Amino acid sequence: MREQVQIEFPNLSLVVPELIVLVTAFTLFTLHLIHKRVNHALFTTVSITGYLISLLYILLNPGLSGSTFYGLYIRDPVSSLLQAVALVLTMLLLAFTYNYYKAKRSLYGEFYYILAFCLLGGMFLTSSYNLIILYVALEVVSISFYIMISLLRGDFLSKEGAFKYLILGGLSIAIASYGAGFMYLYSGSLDLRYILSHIGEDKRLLILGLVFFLFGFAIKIGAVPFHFWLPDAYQGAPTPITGYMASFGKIAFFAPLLRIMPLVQSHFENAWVYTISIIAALTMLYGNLVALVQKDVKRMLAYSSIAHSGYIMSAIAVAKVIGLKAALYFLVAYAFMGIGSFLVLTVLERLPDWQNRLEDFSGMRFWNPSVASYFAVFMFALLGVPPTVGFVGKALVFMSLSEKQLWWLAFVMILSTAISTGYYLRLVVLTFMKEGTQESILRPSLSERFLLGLLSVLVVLLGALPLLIWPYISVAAEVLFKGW
Amino acid sequence: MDSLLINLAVILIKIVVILAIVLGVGAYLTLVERKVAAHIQRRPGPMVVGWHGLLQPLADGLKLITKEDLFPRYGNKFLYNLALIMALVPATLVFAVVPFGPEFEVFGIKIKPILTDVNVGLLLVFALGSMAVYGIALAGWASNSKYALIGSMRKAGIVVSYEVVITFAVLGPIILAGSLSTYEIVQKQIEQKLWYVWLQPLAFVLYMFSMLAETGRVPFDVQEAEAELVTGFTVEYGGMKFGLFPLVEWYVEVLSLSAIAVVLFFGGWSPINIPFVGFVDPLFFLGPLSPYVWFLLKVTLLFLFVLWLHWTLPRYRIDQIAETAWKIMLPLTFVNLAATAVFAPIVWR
Amino acid sequence: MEKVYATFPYLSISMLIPLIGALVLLKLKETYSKWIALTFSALTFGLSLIVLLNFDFSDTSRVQFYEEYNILPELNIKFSLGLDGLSLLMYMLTTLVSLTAIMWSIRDVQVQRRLKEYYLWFLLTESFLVAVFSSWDLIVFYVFYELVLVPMFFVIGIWGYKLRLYSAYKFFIYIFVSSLFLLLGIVSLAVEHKKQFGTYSFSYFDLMKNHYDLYFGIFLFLLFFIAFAVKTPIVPFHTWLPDAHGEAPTAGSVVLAAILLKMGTYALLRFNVGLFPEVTKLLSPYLVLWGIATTVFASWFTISQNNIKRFVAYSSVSHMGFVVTGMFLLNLSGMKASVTEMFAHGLTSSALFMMAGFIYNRLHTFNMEYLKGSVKFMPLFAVLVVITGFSSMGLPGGSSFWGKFLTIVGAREWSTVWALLVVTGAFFSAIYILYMLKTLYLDTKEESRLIHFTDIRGFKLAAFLSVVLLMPVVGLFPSLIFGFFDHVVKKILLLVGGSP
Amino acid sequence: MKMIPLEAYLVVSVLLMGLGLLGMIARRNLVTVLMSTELALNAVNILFVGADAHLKLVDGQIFALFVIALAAAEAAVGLGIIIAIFRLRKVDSTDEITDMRG
Amino acid sequence: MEYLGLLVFFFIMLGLALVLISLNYLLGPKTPDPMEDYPYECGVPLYDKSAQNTFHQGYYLLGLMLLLFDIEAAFLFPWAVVYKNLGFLGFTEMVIFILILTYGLLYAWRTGALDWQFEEERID
Repeated sequence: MREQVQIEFPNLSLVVPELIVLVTAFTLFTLHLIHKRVNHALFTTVSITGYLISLLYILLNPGLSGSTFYGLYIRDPVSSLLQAVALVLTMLLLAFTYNYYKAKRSLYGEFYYILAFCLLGGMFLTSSYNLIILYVALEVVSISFYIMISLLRGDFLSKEGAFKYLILGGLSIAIASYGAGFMYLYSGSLDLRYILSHIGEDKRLLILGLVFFLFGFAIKIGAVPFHFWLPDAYQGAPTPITGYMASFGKIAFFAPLLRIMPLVQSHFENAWVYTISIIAALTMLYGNLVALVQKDVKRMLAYSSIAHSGYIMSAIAVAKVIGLKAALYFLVAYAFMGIGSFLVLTVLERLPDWQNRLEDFSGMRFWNPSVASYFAVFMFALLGVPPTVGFVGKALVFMSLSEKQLWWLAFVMILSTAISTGYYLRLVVLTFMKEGTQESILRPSLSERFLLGLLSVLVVLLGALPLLIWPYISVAAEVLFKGW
Repeated sequence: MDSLLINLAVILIKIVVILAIVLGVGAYLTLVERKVAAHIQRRPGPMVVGWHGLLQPLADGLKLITKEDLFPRYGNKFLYNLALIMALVPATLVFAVVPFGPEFEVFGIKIKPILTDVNVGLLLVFALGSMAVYGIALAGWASNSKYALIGSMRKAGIVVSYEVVITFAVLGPIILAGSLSTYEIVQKQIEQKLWYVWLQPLAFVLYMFSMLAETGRVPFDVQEAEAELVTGFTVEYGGMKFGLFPLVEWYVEVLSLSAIAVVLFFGGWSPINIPFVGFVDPLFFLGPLSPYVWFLLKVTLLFLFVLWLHWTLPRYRIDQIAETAWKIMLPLTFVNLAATAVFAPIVWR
Repeated sequence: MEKVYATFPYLSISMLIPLIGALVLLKLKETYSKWIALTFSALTFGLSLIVLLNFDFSDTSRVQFYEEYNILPELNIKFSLGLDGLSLLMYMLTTLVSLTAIMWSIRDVQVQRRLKEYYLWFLLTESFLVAVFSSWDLIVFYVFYELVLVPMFFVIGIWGYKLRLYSAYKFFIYIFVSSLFLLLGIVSLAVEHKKQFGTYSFSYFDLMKNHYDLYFGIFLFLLFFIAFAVKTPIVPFHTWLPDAHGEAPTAGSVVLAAILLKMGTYALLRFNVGLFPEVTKLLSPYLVLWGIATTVFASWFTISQNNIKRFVAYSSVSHMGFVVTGMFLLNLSGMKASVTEMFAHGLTSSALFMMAGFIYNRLHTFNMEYLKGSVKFMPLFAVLVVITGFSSMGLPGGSSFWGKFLTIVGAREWSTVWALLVVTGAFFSAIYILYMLKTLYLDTKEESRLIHFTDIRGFKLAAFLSVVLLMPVVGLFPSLIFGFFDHVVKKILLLVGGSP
Repeated sequence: MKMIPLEAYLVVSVLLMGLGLLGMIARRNLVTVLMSTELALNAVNILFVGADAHLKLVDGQIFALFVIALAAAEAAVGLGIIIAIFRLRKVDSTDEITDMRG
Repeated sequence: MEYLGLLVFFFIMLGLALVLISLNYLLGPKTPDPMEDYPYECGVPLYDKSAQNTFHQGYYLLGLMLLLFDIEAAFLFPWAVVYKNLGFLGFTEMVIFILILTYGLLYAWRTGALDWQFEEERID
């Protein structure tokens, strides 16, 4: 039996960002309970204020690191970085949701605090090695997603997508926690660091557990061949939520994988490299190939999100520091590109006869030049044209693959990028080179235009001057790899 | 091997005792109820069969047994019968964790007058209690009658609501005792020289309300509601099957929940309590039997209290019942819980 | 290699001027855009002349005007610009041809709408191209190498002719995909540098110190080669070129042919030969043969075209064959020939595309059947075309002469058979130019339809003259051109171990 | 006192997991599919509790407690979605909710 | 071993229940009548073949509430048992927990899930 643990007071200064988000969530909740009619401006303001304070706390305390709650909770540069990005994404999202939901006649006050809880779950997912915390955080994020997907009044697709996600998400969580069970059975501990550093002779149970665990996460991040839910869920979800799932969801679900990667390399390096790289190869090829034949742009971008999971996974397959850096950078990069492209769709969907079909985009340059150019920037970024973030991400992935001499994977990546050229360019061509008309005039609000512009500038700027973000990523990866 | 056999023997004896109490006494409680009801309404009640109708339950039983076995068309036969089992078995099993008295020694074998003294006794009670919902819901669903379905759904709704209340209500005594074992809770009360009802009057009241609701006693007997729903979910049951439902609901469950209430709030087998000072036992002359008598006495009193309510009060409306549970009782349980957490250290000292 | 740091950031400024021009363009009215573009590209050209005058020709192999800005210290990525003789030549060509292209566009019928965007893309192209030719950091080179695609993609796709969308796709996909191999190669070099020296580096000077195993070297060489072979293009990879050049608006074709193709050959010389000398030496015979094959095949393809623009486009391919052949001969004459041919082709191809565009402006067709004798009635234009044609053909005194002649000389140093093969290539290329000139002058058809054409004049004439006048200069005073890159080429040859 | 061997827990757990997965794949009724996920989560619980019995620890039971709670939350959301699906269109089979394909 | 008694008891009760169920079949008369198994409908001819469609969806909500609150209670039970040893921190944590529960309850209250007469619009 374990000896009695002495009760200690947790070092709360490490969890202040989470606490602020939590308080924000409850403030929103309280407001919703008090007010009979939901005041969306107030809700948005409160949420953004909370997130902003939380973000500022992270930014102003860059050296914050340590562990608290008996080692259940870790704050290190990785968690700070990913949390900051997650907070930025959430704030961005909030600027777009009101108009969208208003147009869809689905204004729910619940949305705001479910979003906050989702964010909270994601923040915890980025900062723990403990299986229980990971499990709970995973469930919190997933359940919030299920709800947010289905929050579209009278829309069957959204319910269908939510249900499919629910089933596959439930499956993935069950499988991941089943793996956690085997790992626990093997080692008697729920801490991944302990589990993966005390490895005995007979590793079968551990391998079984690890495989199940990763299998679960593979479903969550939509890796082929476990991706079935993803396109449906993405297509069915309200478009801003789709963007949020693509960007924030990726960060949240990839974070544990990033944490595991340095731990497995001492004992399972070969197995890790082979399995992950094969899955990565399949993922990017499949995602891009299927995206190529899509007629629905939202679905196409969903498949492109699958493909990007593949790129990130091929960086993770390289169990080295540079791979970790590449994966982190790509995660952040995709977060911005992904949410940007979906937010453009969000704005466009306010048009009355808009159905996200390819032909709807033709001639967008004429009826909405600014949105069209932002869209083009995002497309080029997703494609990986320099000097956008997408390019730097791909270059870093190439670099890590080259370091590990995984040439075949690099070639698969080139091939799949080649395939992806087809559909990203098609959108650019439609927007800029085809003539097309749109009877109803699109009037994005000033803040929407400004933020989309800002986002596209950011996408270019972070790629052109990676120094703006690189130090954080570099430190994060090194800390994660070497331990502190 | 020997010990196993002895164990089994002891277990069997205990089971027989429990069954005797539950089913035998349970059957006779019908008569008690009818008599009490009659006297409350100032009439004699059954007087024909036997002295003051003393054989009436036997006659009733014979009548029920010899009815034809009917089954409504388009129903689901398996679920129809399963419902009965789901109602009867868990309700009776609750008695397995009821401690009737202190530990004693016969022929060198230490025996606790409790069938299974496990450290999660109370959880078991609530687990088994929740099963009752299945019986009710299935009964209504399987018999393919609108009245039955509506009745069973109402009843299930109420049970569901009060299940939550009762769960939260018992947390107070648990905090004070620091245990989930029924036997230990009683012992703690004796050690602390305190019936928890003194510190937990609110919890006790809530518990009693929930008990009435769960057992379908007045004022919460909407599922029966003879006037609107005939007899609710039992409408398509006949013969002994029909007899079993009230037996389970009105007698077995009331008895078992009363017993648990006694365990939680009235110190089980302990005599009358003066808070923090000690116990006064007017029945000292019974010697070692006195705890059992005390226990049975308390249970009986509670049972009679329920009967008294049943035949005195009018019936609430279904929405009133359900909303009371969620809007008044549940918040009160929270309050009680918090309050208990605050003053619990006084009890532990 | 030595680096001479700049006293004044000429190169960044000449990169920035077009960018500023682009910004100004965005803010002003559409009607002004052509003049703004013209002004800023003229400014750039002026600045490039100043650079030329300040360049120290005593040792052109030194990298002069060198500037360096750290982008990512951890990976040693530096935004480093600088010019040696070779880059200077390309830089001059860039500024010149960009100016030409913009001058030409001012009166082009194909460019009548969305002028703002049009000139924006051209100014951006100019800026990026300056960076491509002057950057000494491989990743920065790559960034701009690929970035040039975007404006050209839009130019082809929006202002092109009938098949413009198809061509734009094809252009982008071919070059983008092939350059991904280049990216892989570049980062592999950096990783290799880390393995050998302990730090990542993308700097050309650092990477020159790397040593590779033979097979790994060949692998890396091929990664680079694929990208540049598609860009150059060498024959099996050339299929994007006729479409892109054929469907682009005239100015687009001019920039594409005159400068973008040079990016490929310039990079081949600088990176493939410069960074992998051993591998180059090993593979050079095959590459020479490949180059000759490119010339021959491309010449055949050329003759079989009846669209004059595609005709000119294919002729570019055959010229690039000469460039590749000369480069991989790995001797002084070959190298000189190669670089001279690059410059010369920059001049002649832009002139030829302008010719095609001019004829289209008059006749609204590219079909050579309908162009028979069309030049007859425009005397000034005819003269210019003849000069261009003969220059391109390699007639002595024409700009391409030294390229072709020295290639043959260089090939003779290897063996007579090769020299004969090169001569065959030159022969074929002469044939198609002659065929073209014959069609335009000597054939006659429906003359009455052609009589009232006005001759070339104004901005178009200026544009035409700006390149045509340089052709005889190159042809008659080759040492002017050789002076740019003599030392560079010798240095490279020293690396390779060929005969200087 | 004889302990229940670890293998027994494992067998039950694997069986439950298998049934859960099978249910998710093979069954068509929405509620059944949802219940199958719960079954799979219960397999996890049994595994953890078995591991605890084997290792003489309690951490696994804590995990099991969280699994129970969150499985309930998931089931609640799932039921809500199923009801919403049913209200929008009277379907109760996974075969009928295939508006999105490709 | 403690559960042995429960197990034996369970089987005995199961047997007893089966016996009680089959008593009528064994002892009762068998006089078949075409209308004897006709569902009770106050004498009116049957309108629906199946009565199970009358099931009100609102009951789901109650089920969900039970599920959630009872499950939360599962966290409270262990806490209550060891509360003695937890001290002030344990108290604070549980107050927060109960606060959150209260929020849940208030939310359900606010959205009308606690009202017996469910409005159609509430549940989507």
